[in-house]
Amino acid sequence: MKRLQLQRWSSSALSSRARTDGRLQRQLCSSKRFQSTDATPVQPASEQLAEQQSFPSTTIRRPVRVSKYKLPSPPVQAAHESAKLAALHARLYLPSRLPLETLARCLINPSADRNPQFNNSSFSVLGHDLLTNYATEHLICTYPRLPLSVVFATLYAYVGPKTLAAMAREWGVEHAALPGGEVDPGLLQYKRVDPGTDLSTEPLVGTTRPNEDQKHWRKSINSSVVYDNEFGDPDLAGVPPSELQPEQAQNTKPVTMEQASADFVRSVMGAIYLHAGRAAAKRFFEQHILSRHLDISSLFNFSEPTRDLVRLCARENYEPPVAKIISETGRRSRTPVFVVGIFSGKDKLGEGAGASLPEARARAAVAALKGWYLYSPVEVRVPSTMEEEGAAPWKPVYVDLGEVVS
Amino acid sequence: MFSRSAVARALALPLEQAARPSFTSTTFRACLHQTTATTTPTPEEPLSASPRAQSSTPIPQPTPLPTKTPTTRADVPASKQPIAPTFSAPLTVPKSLLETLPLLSHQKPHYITAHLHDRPYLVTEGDHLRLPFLMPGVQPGDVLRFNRASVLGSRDFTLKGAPYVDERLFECRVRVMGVDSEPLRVKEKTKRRRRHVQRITSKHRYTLLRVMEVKIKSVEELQKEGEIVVGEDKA
Amino acid sequence: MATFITVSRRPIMGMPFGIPFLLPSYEPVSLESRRNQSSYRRTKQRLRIKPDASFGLSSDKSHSHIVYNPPSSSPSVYHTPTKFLPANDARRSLRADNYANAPAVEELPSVFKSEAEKKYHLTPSDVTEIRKLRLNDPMTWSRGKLAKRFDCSPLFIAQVCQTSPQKKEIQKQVLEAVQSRWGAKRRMAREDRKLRKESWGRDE
Amino acid sequence: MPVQGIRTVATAQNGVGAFILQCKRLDFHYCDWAGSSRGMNAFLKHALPAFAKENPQIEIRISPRPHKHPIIKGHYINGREKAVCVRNLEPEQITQKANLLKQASGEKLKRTKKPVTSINDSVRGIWSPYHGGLKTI
Repeated sequence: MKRLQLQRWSSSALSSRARTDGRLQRQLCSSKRFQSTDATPVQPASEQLAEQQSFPSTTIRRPVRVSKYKLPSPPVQAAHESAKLAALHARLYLPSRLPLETLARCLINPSADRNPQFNNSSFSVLGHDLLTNYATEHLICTYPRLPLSVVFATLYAYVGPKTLAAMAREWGVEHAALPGGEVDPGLLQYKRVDPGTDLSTEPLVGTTRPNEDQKHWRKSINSSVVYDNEFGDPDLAGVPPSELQPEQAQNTKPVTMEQASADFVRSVMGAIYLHAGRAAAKRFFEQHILSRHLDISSLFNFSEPTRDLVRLCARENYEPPVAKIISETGRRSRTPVFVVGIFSGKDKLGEGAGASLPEARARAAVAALKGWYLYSPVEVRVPSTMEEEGAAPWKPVYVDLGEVVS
Repeated sequence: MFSRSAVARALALPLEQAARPSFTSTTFRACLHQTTATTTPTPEEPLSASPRAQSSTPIPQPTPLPTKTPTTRADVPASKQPIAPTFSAPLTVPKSLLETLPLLSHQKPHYITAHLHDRPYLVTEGDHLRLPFLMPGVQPGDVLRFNRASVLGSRDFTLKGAPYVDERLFECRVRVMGVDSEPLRVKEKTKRRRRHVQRITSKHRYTLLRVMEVKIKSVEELQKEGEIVVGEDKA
Repeated sequence: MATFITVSRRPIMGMPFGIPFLLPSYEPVSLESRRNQSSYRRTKQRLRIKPDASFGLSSDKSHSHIVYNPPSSSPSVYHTPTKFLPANDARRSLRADNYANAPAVEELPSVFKSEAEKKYHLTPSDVTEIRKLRLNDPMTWSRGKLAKRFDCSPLFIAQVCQTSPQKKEIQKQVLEAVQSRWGAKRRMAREDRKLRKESWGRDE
Repeated sequence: MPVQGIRTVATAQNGVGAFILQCKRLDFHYCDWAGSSRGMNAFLKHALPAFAKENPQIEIRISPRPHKHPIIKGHYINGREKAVCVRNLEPEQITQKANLLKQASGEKLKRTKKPVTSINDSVRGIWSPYHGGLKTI
């Protein structure tokens, strides 16, 4: 892709605080704060400095000065005065092409500033797609045989909201108690959920799944591919705004700390992609996400391992699996140990130890199934490496038949 | 920083040699006995702290200019002395090793017994390592490369050096995480018939490292680097 | 390749199985003929096992070499069994000679006491017969009785037909009546057993 | 549902990919009047700009603390803080102390005997008596 295109996109995603639409609403929003016993609004000290900066939007009319106490989020000019913001920029080794203003915008959640030109909603959508794209291609090329439910769980572990919130914490991002124009732009700004609110009671409406009101209908794992998001959760993204509830459409709904932090990390990813290009975004993903430690073999939960293994062997035309005792001790004692191996023909598929024969057999079947699912090719190459210049010709990766259906 | 100066020295060798007779290289190697600094992330190079982006092209080590093994003290035993890089001759690999190397390199994960000051550290990728001393001349964020290892292994196979494995067969990089210190130690000393207890305090400082990668090069990679000569199997 | 075979431990030990003394067929002949170690010190000394010979320093080698020394531990799930590798995987050919001395499967004892012979003797008419009996009189024709009559397993009966909802309801009430007489100990033991069984699937 | 996925969170390994310096903020407190702050004041005037330029990833705050000894306080990503009193110290010594706070990990000081800590599974597995060769005693 050409650099020019990137800049064309970024011009639509980035803009200064020049638009005056929605100012009335913002004033309404902040009128409560304005009436408080706060100090009188002070004009920013470095107005001159802010004016001198050559901000990309030179064609737009100069902004009408608004007191920063009336704004729902810090003004763009404040980004250069924040030590916190500069420190965060340097701590993440962000490219110098990514300006501080964009990083400041990444820190503003839609719940703090409703205007999509000043919050991070557009960045976070892009960053979310990039993160899931890179994570999915890495996962599917590395472990081509993983069943879908484990793919969902692994993606959740790598790029799920909990992990992204933990990442924001590990980056040293601090949170503002309440968003506002006078707040340091280096703080994450979002409207907090009132303490004591039960988040699980809210019914999910507006999902992409048809017949969502039928709670007792069985949801197959394959339908999750079509209707649900990349973690196997109900998806709200594809719904047009007219069908959403008025509160959701206005984005004034308070969010939890986890959601706000996750949106921040996603929007940093999107901002890097827009400003520094695809290579930098991919490197950022590899350094921050792929370097995390995850034991995929601990994510499996089999309900009927022996039955699955029989089906697998039948599907792959192997001899039916047979469980044999490899060794045992203390059969007549209180603490026996049996080591059972599962063989198909002469080959051992898996091995497990347990205190009873059924247990050892079940564990051996689990080990055999994990051995099947966790196959990884010798050399792993993901499709996005082809985007680099001078890449070697693409060799097709191993594609599996699919999971063992039962 | 160091990497850039090392590259510059490798490219413009005679000029640099005349100007400054290999001061940096020798002292640095003398300080960190068995480690070789490769990269130092600088804020000017954004996202440069990436091992993956830079490890593909190993920085050419300058051939030891006044070819002498740097020594710290005369009383340091020979086993603790740093090894001079032996890159003048291409790597010789016996045929038996070449045949069994794919078995080892295809079986992941790997562990390495890296030696630093003749002390072995058995590490895998991602491990946290607290050296029992304070390493001089390093900053948090620096990337070092361990180049002395006695054992490299996977689950079923072990590559054993005699006594050390050639450093061109593997890559083990660590990142300096910072400096840790221990709680204050207080040693109470008493002398006879002296109604006084002498309290001697000490507080040691240690360097923290994180193992970034442990990689055994495959046969194809060794052949690509062009440094492979199949030698006779003497065993 | 010569080093690779000679240093491997299994041929040196000369044992056909992993640990033969744990097998029922193993006769501890050699142990009986040995003298008893009466002193603590001597026993302790004998038990102080050195690390495996393959890990020691090899002075006779003048260059780096690779030894095959599989660990004494349960296999890792990340190492795909050779049978599960795709046909074009490089590891398939590499591993071919490593399993030469694996134990013979036929000699190992089975988990089950007796292998059930699969007869496949029931015809479609038998199946309709089973279904009819089960539908008409579910109280007398239970799964066990049907299995005994048609000489098949109760599992097969369950696969072939389903009982009426009334019978299910009755059975549920019977079960509840039985469970209501359980005390705290038995109830907890049953629950624990269930939880333990679920943990097998998670491999905990 | 033959196999289900268990949801977890991938564990961070700082330094394996990206490196985040654990010290996120340094607070410098000084006093205009007291003599014990003489070195600190000189440090703030002359040495601090260079220190801040060298370490852009650390947020630096300076505030007076009248009638008290000067201190440097480091705030770390794990939420802990570490304070060092720098009364009557020379500017060079204060630079050393600031570097000490910068390089620290923020963890509570502990005495450990093992050099390596790992969260990976053992490469060769955990020894079990049911596998591998038989030892003759």
